Amino acid sequence: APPVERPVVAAVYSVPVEQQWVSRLHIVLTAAEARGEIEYRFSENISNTDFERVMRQYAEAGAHLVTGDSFALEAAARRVARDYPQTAFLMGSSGKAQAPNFAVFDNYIQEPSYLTGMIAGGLSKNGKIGMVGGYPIPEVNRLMHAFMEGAREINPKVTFSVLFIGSWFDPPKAKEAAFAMIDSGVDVLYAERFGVSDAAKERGVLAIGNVIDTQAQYPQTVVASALWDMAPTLNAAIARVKAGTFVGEDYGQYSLMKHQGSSLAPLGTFEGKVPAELMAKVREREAAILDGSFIVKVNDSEPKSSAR
Amino acid sequence: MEWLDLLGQNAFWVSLLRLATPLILGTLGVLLCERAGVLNLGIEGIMVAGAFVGWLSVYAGAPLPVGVLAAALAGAAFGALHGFLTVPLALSQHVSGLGVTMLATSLSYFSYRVLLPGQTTPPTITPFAEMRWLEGLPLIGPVLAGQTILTLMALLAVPLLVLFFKYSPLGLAIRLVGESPAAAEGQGLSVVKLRIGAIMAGSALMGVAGSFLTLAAFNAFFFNMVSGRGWICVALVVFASWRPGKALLGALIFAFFDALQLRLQQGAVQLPGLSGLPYQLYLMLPYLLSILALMLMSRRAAYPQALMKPYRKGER
Amino acid sequence: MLTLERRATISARALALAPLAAIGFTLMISTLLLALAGAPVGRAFALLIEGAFGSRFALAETLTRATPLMLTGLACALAFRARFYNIGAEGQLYLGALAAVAVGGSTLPLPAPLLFVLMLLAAASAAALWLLLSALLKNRLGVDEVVTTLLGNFIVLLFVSMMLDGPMKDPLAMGWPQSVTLAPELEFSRLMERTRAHSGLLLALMLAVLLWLMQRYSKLGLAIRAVGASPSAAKFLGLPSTRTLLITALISGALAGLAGAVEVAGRTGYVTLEMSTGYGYTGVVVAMLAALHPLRVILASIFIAAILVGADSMSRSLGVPNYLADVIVASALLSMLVASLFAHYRLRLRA
Amino acid sequence: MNALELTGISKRFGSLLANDNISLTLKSGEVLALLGENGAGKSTLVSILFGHYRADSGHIKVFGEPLPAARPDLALKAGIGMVHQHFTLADNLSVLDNILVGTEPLWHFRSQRGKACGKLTELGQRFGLQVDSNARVGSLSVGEKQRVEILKALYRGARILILDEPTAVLTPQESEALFATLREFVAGGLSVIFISHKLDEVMAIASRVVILRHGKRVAECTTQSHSAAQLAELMVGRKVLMPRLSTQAKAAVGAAPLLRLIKVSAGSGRGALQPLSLSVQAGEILAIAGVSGNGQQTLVSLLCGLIAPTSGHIQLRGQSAPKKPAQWTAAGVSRIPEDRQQQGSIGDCPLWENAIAEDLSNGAFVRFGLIRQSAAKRFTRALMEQFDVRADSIETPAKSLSGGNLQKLIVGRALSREPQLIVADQPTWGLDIGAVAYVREQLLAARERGAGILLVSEDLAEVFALADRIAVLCGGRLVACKAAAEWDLTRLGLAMMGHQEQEEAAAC
Ligand SMILES: Nc1ncnc2c1ncn2[C@@H]1O[C@H](COP(=O)(O)OP(=O)(O)OP(=O)(O)O)[C@@H](O)[C@H]1O
Ligand SMILES: Nc1ncnc2c1ncn2[C@@H]1O[C@H](COP(=O)(O)OP(=O)(O)OP(=O)(O)O)[C@@H](O)[C@H]1O
Ligand SMILES: [Mg+2]
Ligand SMILES: [Mg+2]
Repeated sequence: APPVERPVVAAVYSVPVEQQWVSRLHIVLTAAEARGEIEYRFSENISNTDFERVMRQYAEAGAHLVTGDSFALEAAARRVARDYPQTAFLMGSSGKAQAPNFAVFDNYIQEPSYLTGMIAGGLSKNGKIGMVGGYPIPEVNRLMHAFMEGAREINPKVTFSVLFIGSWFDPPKAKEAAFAMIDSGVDVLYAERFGVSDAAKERGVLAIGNVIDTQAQYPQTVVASALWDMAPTLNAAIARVKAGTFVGEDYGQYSLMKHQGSSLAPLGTFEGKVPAELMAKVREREAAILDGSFIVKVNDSEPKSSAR
Repeated sequence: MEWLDLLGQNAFWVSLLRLATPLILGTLGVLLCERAGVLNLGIEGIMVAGAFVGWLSVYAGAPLPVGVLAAALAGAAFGALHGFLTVPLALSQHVSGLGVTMLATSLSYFSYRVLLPGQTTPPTITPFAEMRWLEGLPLIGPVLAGQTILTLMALLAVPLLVLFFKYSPLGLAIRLVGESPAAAEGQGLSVVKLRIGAIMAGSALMGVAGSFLTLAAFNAFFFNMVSGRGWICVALVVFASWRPGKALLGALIFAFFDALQLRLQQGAVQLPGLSGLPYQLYLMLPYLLSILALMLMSRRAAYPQALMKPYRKGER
Repeated sequence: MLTLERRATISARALALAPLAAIGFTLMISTLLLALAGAPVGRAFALLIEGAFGSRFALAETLTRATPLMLTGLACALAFRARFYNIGAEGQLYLGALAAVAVGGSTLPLPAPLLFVLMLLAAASAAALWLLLSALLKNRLGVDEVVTTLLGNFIVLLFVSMMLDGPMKDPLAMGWPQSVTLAPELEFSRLMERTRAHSGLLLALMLAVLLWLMQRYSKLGLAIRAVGASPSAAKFLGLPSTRTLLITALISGALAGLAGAVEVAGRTGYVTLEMSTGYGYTGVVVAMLAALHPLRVILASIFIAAILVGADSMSRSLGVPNYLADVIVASALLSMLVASLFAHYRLRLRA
Repeated sequence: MNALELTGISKRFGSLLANDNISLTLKSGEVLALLGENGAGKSTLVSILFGHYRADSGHIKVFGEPLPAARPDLALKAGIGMVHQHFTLADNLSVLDNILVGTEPLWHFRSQRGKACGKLTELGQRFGLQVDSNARVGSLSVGEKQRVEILKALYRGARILILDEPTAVLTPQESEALFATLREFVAGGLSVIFISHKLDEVMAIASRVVILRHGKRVAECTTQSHSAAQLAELMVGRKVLMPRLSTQAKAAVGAAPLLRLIKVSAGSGRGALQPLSLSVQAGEILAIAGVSGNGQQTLVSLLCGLIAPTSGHIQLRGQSAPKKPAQWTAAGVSRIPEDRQQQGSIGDCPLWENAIAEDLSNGAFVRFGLIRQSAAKRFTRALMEQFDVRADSIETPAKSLSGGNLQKLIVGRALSREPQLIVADQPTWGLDIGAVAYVREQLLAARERGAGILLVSEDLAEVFALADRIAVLCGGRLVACKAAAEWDLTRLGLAMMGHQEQEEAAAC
């Protein structure tokens, strides 16, 4: 495709933009538009049935870059990309990129997740950690596994309670699930969904954040978070669209720590409350990850409770 | 933990009651409509509207009780629409109800987006506090103390509704329009007024049920957060054979299994043969057991005879 | 006071004007909301029509949408005729889809046409048997079908989720819960090149006509109507109430199951957890808008699909939150419902 | 002052002009009878009066005050009480609730149930209309429901009482009691409009008669100046001869009975049948007399195949009787149910479907699972012609027929099948006198043809007119069974009240 000055970027989201995952894209694109770099359009909460049509409509309307989360609709999204070879597609996907114009990315933030796991493992007094998720999909599973690995590094005897509420959108339910975990003795919670940190806050246990930083809302509760920043990914893609050099490749690496696509959130209110020797181990791992000497495994299988 | 220990655990009952509250309120709402002879499938959307309007009012600065009132009014407004379509116009109660669900849901979402365009994390409010002052009550004190005032309201609404249907002239009149609108008309009662009134009152309860989610169980409004709770209420009314007491029981049973599955799934409670299953089976539990309970209860119950039958004055 | 008065004869003019009136009213509402959202109001109507029918692409999208709605609409229309309130078409659709993939995605060494037929049969029977269960519970134990079918939706969805996480998960889907993909030769052929419209539509149309003939001309049709209209009379008159109920349930379930198969083989190619956008529930709406008449189900489903697609496209063109589309669909639905009244009634103003 | 003045009332239903410019007055302290054939427009007129329907034109004055149209609540307030032809009762509520509802201010906290119950009991005693005020209405017999309807009006202290065929299902004793009530009622200056097809009742209770035909008011006269026969003629437009049984039963003595019940019991609770035995011979009419609610419903359900006996057995032509309704019809049994709306017809289906609904296994109407519509419609037209069923067309839904016309359709359907056994429950209930004559004629003709007929009726005149033998049901027991000639009205009435004559054997 020819170079463009100010590309039109269209996003198709299968969930509302408040959802943590897509909010990462939405924020970056809104900012890029504010800077005048792009023109941004989006459609949110698009059902499975409509997803393909909306993609086509954007492509048809001349969007230069189409992005969004296409997980459940891989085949359809690729079909659309094939039909519009002049348009760049950068879709959240667990699959492979596809020439010439279908690029993929995903929330590869297992590295900071591992680090938050270490903190959780070190902070849990009784070695019981709880995790509440929406559905066991790869995007969730890999972070949970990395988190568990990290926790086990610090405390090999730690046990995990795992629970899925079967919805992306039910904070009251997630909160209730977290309460149930706290009732059974869990003292650190992995907050994959909204609602979990609220339960932790009310009961005075600790929580670990995921994807976004919520410490501002829960200053006494959220110790650490694995943050995802889509800016490196999207900026790279936008730059290529502008230059007319966009091709179907895997943007997954841009979510890694070394590209600043993900990071361990600053301790903030917990500065000084996490034991120094624990933090030293964490920093050491962080450095090892950054210099490539430590690799966090990606494990997409469904995590299971190890608590009894 | 052993299964029996769970029943002795206050926290379990606190959780159960919290899960049950929106179901109790919603079920009573549907019950009121259906006792007057009108099915109200608008509940799922009316709960969304209640959750949204209640939350929005508080977010805009209103005190919490005013938020609940606003939710009730929003519910009543959609109830009035449903009532107008199904009673004087006698249109299909199914379509009108599903239409109201769509309308209430989409209007709420649309308004949310228009009013709060730039949000990426949902803004929060300070929800109702727990009623710690009830701690001292014998037996139920610790369980009630973990609830908010809305749960207390829901619980009190049950006996009130029982008494209402049993003893008050208005309750009797509402039952009559649900059984035989022709008879009601013959007794000089206005079928239209009674039915619309009952639907509006019932829908107001549904609105409050929705507001429980944003003003008590959680502190922010989310898209899709009602998550099918409304449909469950529709089912619970049948389960309850249209009786408020049994509606409470039904909601509690459903919530019981829901609270139980949350504990089984994470392995906090062990039941023989019920550990380590796919998580979906745990989520299925409340639905399956509700149907089972329905099968076991002898329920060729007398349902309101005029339910879902449109009535147009002066026609056969 | 405003009163309704029954017309002596059905007014053909009112019948024809009803959809227009409904759209007009809906537009008033949408205009208001558009103004609220600060969007240009003027072209909304044209954009809606354009989005639904204005191009080959739009038309194809509308028809693609209408296809499963037609089938679930028929499923509900038939069941409701017998006063068997099947609110579970959503779940039946998923079961049908799952069964279709179980057969169509298998490696059975059969010729494609045979496999195709087997696939449809499997979808129809899986859903039919599931609904039969509700019918039996109603018949034997008096368990209300509204409850069992409604809760059944949740159960089926969880079951599908379990299957997609377990035995039916596509090992090539990168861990995402989705089923294996159908072989391309099992898919419905395209009706138009480079669009999604597929020949599942023809299947749905054919079934609508068949169903109409059955209801109108067969003994079973009479029995279904009689059992629905007056169970006590049907019993007295010696009509086979139980058998009729069970057959109705089987056919209704089969239709909803076929909707699932048609979606899989016509649109998605595989099963995911969110493949239906409430087609089962919208089927109830379609059925009632069509006054339970199989042929009118065709029109009702196209009407609803057109509004859905057109309004969605319009909201995108005008740059307003796309939730507006759902508002438009809902108000179109309700005003259409009211408008349909005027074929049979006239409004009278009285002193 | 006139209690009521109706002026120029017209009402159209679609193409049908049900009331055509009708005017009438009702004086205080008078009983006015409204007569007319089935479908003449009587119910429509009184429905307009009460506010159920809205007249297209015309107006109404009550005690000189104009009565707003279509406002039952105002009609009630003005002192009009209405007993509808078809019950408007809620089956799931108690008798008391049905009566009490709407009589108290809605916004009170508590119903005054105790007081209401006392008042009701008192009313029941005074007017001879006893019912258990706590009983669920759905469990009552038709006769009892009728009493509840009347009590509803009396409870409100109506000053003008409209009774649309109130006695259709009452026993003579009950009717007598009702008349006593009405006399007391008018003696106190109150007024009554009375609709009935039973002319002797009209003669006994009414002073003035208005006759409608095809929606028009065609005549007015007094009961002094006219005889019942003259009224009938005015109503129907021709002389009516009420057919009576005139021949001896043809059945050979000792021949095997067509239908035999051997120590059969059935049902439970009220209306349960105690073990009873009876038989019906070919070519005879066995009438079952009794106050409704004494087991007739159970007996008929049994013989329609709706329920199974709890003990004993039933034989049809010496064979064990079939189990299902369809098999009963297939075995040559025709059934005329008491409840023409809930059982006899499918209200939403067109007349022609109703006409053949019992015969879906008959090759004449159904082939290869498909309905032969032309044959079915031809049959229906003939049936409607023969039995004088008046309706717009054969596509009219059954529910829009007048009660009488619907009854004619059902009777016609039953008789046109040339059955060997007919189970007829109140076959002439609500029919006009011409239609009654026709149905009785048809029943007698079927008997002549050799059919056996089990006739359940509370109309003793009908019982005496048609029956070869009469049996009496009381409390679910067969208390007496004798040839018709051995009965007289007094003894029959006594037997119905349960005064059993000692030597009677409880079999028949
Ligand atoms: N609600 C209605 N809709 C349409 N037609 C009606 C309605 N009510 C009555 N009719 C018609 O009006 C005519 C008069 O009916 P009406 O009930 O007044 O007769 P009737 O004199 O009471 O007859 P019957 O002796 O059989 O009770 C009938 O032809 C009937 O079909
Ligand atoms: N909806 C309707 N459409 C057309 N005609 C109707 C309708 N309803 C009633 N009718 C006509 O009105 C007439 C009387 O109806 P209605 O039911 O009031 O009579 P009825 O008093 O019940 O009869 P009966 O006294 O013989 O028991 C009938 O001829 C019937 O055909
Ligand atoms: Mg009559
Ligand atoms: Mg009448």
